[in-house]
Amino acid sequence: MSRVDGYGRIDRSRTLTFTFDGEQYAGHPGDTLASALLANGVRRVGTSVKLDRPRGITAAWSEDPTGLVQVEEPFPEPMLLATTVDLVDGLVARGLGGRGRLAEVPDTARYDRRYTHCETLVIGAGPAGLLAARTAARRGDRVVLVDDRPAAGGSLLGTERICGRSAFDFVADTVAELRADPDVRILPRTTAFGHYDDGFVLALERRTDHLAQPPRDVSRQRVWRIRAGHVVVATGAHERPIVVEDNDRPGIMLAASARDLLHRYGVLVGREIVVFTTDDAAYDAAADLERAGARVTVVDPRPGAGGSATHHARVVGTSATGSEDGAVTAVTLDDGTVLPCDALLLSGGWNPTAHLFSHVRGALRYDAELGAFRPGEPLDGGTVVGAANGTFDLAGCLAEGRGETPEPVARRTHVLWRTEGEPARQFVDLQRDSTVADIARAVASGMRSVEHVKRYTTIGTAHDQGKTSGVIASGITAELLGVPVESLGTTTFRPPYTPVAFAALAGRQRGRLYDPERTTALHAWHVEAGAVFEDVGQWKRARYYPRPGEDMEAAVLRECAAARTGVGILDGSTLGKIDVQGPDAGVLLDRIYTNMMSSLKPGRVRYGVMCGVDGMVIDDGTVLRIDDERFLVYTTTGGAAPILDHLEEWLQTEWPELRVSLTSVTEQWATFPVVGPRSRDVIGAFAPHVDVSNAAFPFMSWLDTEVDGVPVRLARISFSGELAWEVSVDGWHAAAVWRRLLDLGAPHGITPYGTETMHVLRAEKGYPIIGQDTDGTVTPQDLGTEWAVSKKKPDFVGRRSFARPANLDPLRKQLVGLLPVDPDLKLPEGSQIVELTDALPPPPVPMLGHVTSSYRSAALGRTFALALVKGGHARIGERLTVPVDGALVPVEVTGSVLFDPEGTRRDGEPSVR
Amino acid sequence: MVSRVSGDVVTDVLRPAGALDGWAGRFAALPDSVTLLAEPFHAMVDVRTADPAALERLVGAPLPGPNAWSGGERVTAIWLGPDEWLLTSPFLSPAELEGAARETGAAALPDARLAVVDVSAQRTTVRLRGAHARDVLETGCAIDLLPRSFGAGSAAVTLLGQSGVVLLGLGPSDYRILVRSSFAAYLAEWLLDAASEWR
Amino acid sequence: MQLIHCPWCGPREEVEFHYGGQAGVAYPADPAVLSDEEWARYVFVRDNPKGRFEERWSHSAGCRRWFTAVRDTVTYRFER
Amino acid sequence: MAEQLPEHPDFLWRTPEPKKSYDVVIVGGGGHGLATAHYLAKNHGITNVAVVEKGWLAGGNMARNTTLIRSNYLWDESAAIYEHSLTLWEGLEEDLGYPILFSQRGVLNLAHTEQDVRDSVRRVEANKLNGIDAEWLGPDEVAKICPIVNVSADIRYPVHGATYQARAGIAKHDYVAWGFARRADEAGIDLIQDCEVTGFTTDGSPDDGTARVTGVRTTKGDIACGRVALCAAGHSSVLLDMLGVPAPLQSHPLQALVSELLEPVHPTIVMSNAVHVYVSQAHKGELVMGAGVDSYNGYGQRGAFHIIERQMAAAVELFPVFARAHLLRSWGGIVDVTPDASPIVGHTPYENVYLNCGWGTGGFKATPGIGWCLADTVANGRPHPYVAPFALDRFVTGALVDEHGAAAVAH
Repeated sequence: MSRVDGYGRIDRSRTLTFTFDGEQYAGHPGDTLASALLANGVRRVGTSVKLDRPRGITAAWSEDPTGLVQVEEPFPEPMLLATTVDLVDGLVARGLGGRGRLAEVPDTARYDRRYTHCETLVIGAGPAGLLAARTAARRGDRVVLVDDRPAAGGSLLGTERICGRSAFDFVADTVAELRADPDVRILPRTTAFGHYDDGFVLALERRTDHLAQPPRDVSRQRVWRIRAGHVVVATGAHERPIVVEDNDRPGIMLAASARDLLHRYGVLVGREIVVFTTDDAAYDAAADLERAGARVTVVDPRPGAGGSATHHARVVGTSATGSEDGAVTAVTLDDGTVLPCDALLLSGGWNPTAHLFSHVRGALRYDAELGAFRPGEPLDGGTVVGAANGTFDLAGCLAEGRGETPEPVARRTHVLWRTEGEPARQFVDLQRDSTVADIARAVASGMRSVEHVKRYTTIGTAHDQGKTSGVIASGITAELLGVPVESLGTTTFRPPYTPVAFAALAGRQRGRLYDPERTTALHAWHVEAGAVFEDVGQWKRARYYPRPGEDMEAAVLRECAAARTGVGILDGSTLGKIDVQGPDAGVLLDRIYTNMMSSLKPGRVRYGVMCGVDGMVIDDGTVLRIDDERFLVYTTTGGAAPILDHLEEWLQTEWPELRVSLTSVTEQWATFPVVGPRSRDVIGAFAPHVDVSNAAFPFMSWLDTEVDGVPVRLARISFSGELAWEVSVDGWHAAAVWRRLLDLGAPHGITPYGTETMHVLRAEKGYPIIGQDTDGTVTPQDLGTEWAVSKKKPDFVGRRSFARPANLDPLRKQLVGLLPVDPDLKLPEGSQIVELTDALPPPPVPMLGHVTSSYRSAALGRTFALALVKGGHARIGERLTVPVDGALVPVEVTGSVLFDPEGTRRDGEPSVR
Repeated sequence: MVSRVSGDVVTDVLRPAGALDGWAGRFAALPDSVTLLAEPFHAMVDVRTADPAALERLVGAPLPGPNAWSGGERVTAIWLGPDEWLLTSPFLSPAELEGAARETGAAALPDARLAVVDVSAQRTTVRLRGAHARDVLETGCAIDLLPRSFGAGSAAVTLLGQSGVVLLGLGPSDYRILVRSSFAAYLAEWLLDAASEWR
Repeated sequence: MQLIHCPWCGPREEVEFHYGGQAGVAYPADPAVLSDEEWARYVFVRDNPKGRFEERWSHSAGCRRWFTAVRDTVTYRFER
Repeated sequence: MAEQLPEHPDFLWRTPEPKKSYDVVIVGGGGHGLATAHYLAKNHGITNVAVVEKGWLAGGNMARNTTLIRSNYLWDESAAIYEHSLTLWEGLEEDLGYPILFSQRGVLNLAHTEQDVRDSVRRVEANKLNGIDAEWLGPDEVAKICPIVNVSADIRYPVHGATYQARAGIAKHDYVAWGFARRADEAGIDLIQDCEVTGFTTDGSPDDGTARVTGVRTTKGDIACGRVALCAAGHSSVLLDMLGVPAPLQSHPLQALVSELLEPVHPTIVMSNAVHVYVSQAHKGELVMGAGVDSYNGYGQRGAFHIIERQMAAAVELFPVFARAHLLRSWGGIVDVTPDASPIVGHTPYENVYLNCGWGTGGFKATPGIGWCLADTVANGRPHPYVAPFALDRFVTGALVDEHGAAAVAH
């Protein structure tokens, strides 16, 4: 055991049991997996990815490049750092040799997100951050203070003194003051992982993993989306190792990390320690470790550094002779001295943790004195303070935290990237097994850019993203190329700062909440009626209503037959509806629709087609003229939002002089087509005071009435060719009116039908569905709706495009009907069409078009299809071939209107006309 | 209540139904710190005018500017856009509110252009109250909802979860949410899920 | 993730906005007299500068109003 | 231990200073530019060529893409060039003498709605008639190929089926670029890095058809040239603006991301349009995902994080086992998008300047194919038949190759 009494902030009164690599160990609340392993004398954590060399713990927190573990219990999670895994009772983990393992069972933990706003966000609760937060809070700002470790303090480890007090007292007092302020939010265990424009910072809060019994309804992790007026980056610095031969053994770690492990967890990383440093800070570590009972030898090549006990030499190698776990047992100095040891601590200076500065395009500048890249320009909307800014002395950090400019302090870092040795055993990126030799090969192969070297060697692409190796790679590359480091630069830091679980980013956007389900006012009725639903955009639409024993085909044939011979009813409420109001409403619609809308009389309905400027059909639907200055525009279900946007865009940006306003009323109105020869009976019973005769209520007219005091709109519109009314009512009364229509229709056998039957009925009549029979490359002429293209209007959106050469091509694809020669064969929708043949030529086979819609028709007593076919209008009567599952199916091209082409059914049976 | 008989089927009067009628039980199970209440059948009309003064008499207060609502218990006006307001009333019928808006506008400014659209069923209303009401909203609304930024009288047309909403601040820990009726079930599910931490 | 200033509603999250591309491209007075080249240029060709760009945005999840803003396409920063 | 990648060769390319003059200057040292250089040398014996690159070779979209290779495009014109490219991919490792790790593991394009199914069948049938391997699979067959896809019927957008192209695959992008670069360098072609084009010297006039470029102005001095091929992807508009050539291009950020290294879980490539997912597992084990295109124009090589979040939600929805995979790194490229989502290749108003741009999110898979065809076009002074349909003038005639509605998800 290497736990020392009197140190650490763990709770030694309680013991936790955990399993690592199959062995059971004990630890304490407050431990990380790494500290508990080290306390148990476990130094080898895993093996390296390429060379299978033993690897241990190199650092005390998230910059560790080596201590990768797979957690198996309480829930499998791949590739975590032992240094950041909170120890809990029953934890099961194992060391990793390169790849993590995903759970095979679903993760039932909750994840969520939370928005918050503040004037000042402080990232990092070390000395600089704490003072920055306190300063802002005293100023009256709303403050958010995030820190990735469980407790505030950062680099302060208790042996420092601030204003005559111990650092711990200072931290406790400052946190207490902040906690007492209702405008301050302190988020421990929260890692700011991304910094974006306009003071936007994303931070991951780990909420429950450290708890013995996580509450069920509390999210495991939460992504904070913090919008701050001012962002203070106080993220400290990462200590930089020095590359020496065989520097990857367990027992070799950063000096300050060893000190951190001692003070936070009471873990002494060795009894016989060598510290190899070119920076003064390591002496603090050496002194603390010595005080805790270790024998420490400092090796420092800087002339005049250290005391009399300091070896003025360089470590050039390590050995592990006699070590069972591959951990270091001795180091060799360049003067030939061999120092036995059980830990080697490295300290080559410090790299400011400037990631969050860099995320927002802050330019980093190489500081040759520090041997590091530091923020090189002011940050718009933020500041970088303390070690993150390259200010490493405590007084300086406190001053910058207060917003003051610190006194400059002479620093005596000697920049040393590596010592002499075998380059192939000098590890730069320990996780990738990338060495100085790899960099040398990259440079020799012609690489001149640090990005190329990174890609050639894979340095900096591992789990730690090069937190400790990046600048060394730049330094060594520069040395090998003989150029200054500043001319080479460093690779870009990109979010996330540390890895974030996919589920945490998904948050609550999972399962039922993945995407909104839009439902109509009748949804509960549809569910009760046993409807099978289909997804149409975000809408859930009833597709058909199977009766017991029916499959879709049987149900649809029955529903179609009802609409053609009796009466059917559809929930058409998802159709988009736009109220168009104002003196220039007709002018606007004339410019948008291909046909004339301003000539429509109040009380009447007109079908219209809309095109984009490229002349391609984007939507169609009916338009009701309400009065001189008001129209109601129906769009397709999918078109509701985009068509309103389209109209607004033209109106606001192109024709602001038009006095028109547009309002969506899609959910205001529920709309039910009542369809079939018996529909007149149903509507007559529903609105007995309305004359529903053809003379009084002709096709393509509408009127408003009331039924039992409820305003109702009736319109003679037919998407089926049958006598039909659309009943529209406000959404409040939708369900009641629907039930009333069903009750009144019962004697006539009224049959609710779904979207599938609607599609069959309209296809029998050759009415296209925009988005199914069109694909953005189809003009009104191609659809055979040139009758809806005005010749009189001087212009409308898309008109000019009709005259482009490609639009005049007689071989354009046009909408036609197809009748399979075998009347029982239903062509799969999407099938391609070729010239009539009984054997396909070798590919590429010229294609003539494709099947857009295909159904079995009760009314026709056979199958049929709609298709887009090259020069299709001229091919009517021809036979073509459709390859289906290896067979060649002959089909006949027909006009697109297959049922009742004369339109005799529109007004109902002659006897009642 | 029986209004008529057709065949042998008894038909109720045409009773209105709210978009969240089926949710009362689940709402009721929430603790006092997060209460949800569906408030169906508020009449709403969308008004477009360049002369908002025309409607002052109806609302009983000047029409609000951006990100605000105003008015009294009878009629509330919510700013939706530079020339657009949503008038709501829990007491007037849709027809009454629409008629009142037209008449008031026409009487005050006979020449002013006024577009009035009944949108009573376009949106439905949910009331969210309690000590954790803001916490619930902050799990999915990017607006600064801290009371000093968004208090009583504040309004925002914005996103909550993945749904567009009109959010009204009524007082500390008291909000009204107007949502498109077709998104109401989604939003209800979303709010209940968000509230689970405080259940 | 930007905070975009709607001239009416003030600063709002980027997700509330719909991008409309280059601003100030007027619909031709009489498309019928344009050559195919000229028409194609109107329909399809927009500036794509690296740097300052005058463009249209709609506050689609808010007040639904279109507005023109100037933004730098490299820094993404809006001019105010 | 994770799968190890092959070592790179000990020598890749020289670092030459530009000569005064070249027969051909290729602007843009990305995948397309380097492939064009390779095929100019290999197929046409043209080696007095410079590739000028403003940054480091293949440091743009080539370094930032998600490496999917497939040819299952709807329209004949697209199918022809992408299939030509796929065929070249199948022999590329040998041609380049470089282990490009081309792994033909198949691609599933999922269908989640009835319309997705129609579009999928349409594309599969078109592919078959164009001689491209393609099949339509039901949900059970999808689960057989990729067992971790959630094909349960009660999810928000259930999987109704998928198209499958077995020959589709992934390759290691840096290796591909460096393989082309090494071959071009071997042939004597100068690859000039840190050399930004700042302008062109021209004579004649576009109005009478006599315009030509005589040289390229760069940050490393003026370079005279016989012909110019523009292969600048997201920066094409910047170059075309220097020449005064209007083109329907808009540059947008496109983001991608990777997870940590994971044991093999995902044997194929899965793409979905409705639930926006595009994911494969790379050789070493990381999940590689393409996220969406940001809506606004941008040259910043970074996008908004909500796009990534949406992508993560979609990924976890379709692949529940991904819940605790970790996002390790995200990045952005600049894609040049055209109105019909198809590239623009061929002549410009300058008779010796050839354009290759507008590949949007699909450029990587086209790398050998377009290199081949552009080299042929430059060498012979007329469009290769595979690129002829992608001429700039299609926007005038209206003969677009509209892959929007049909191509399913991008990439």
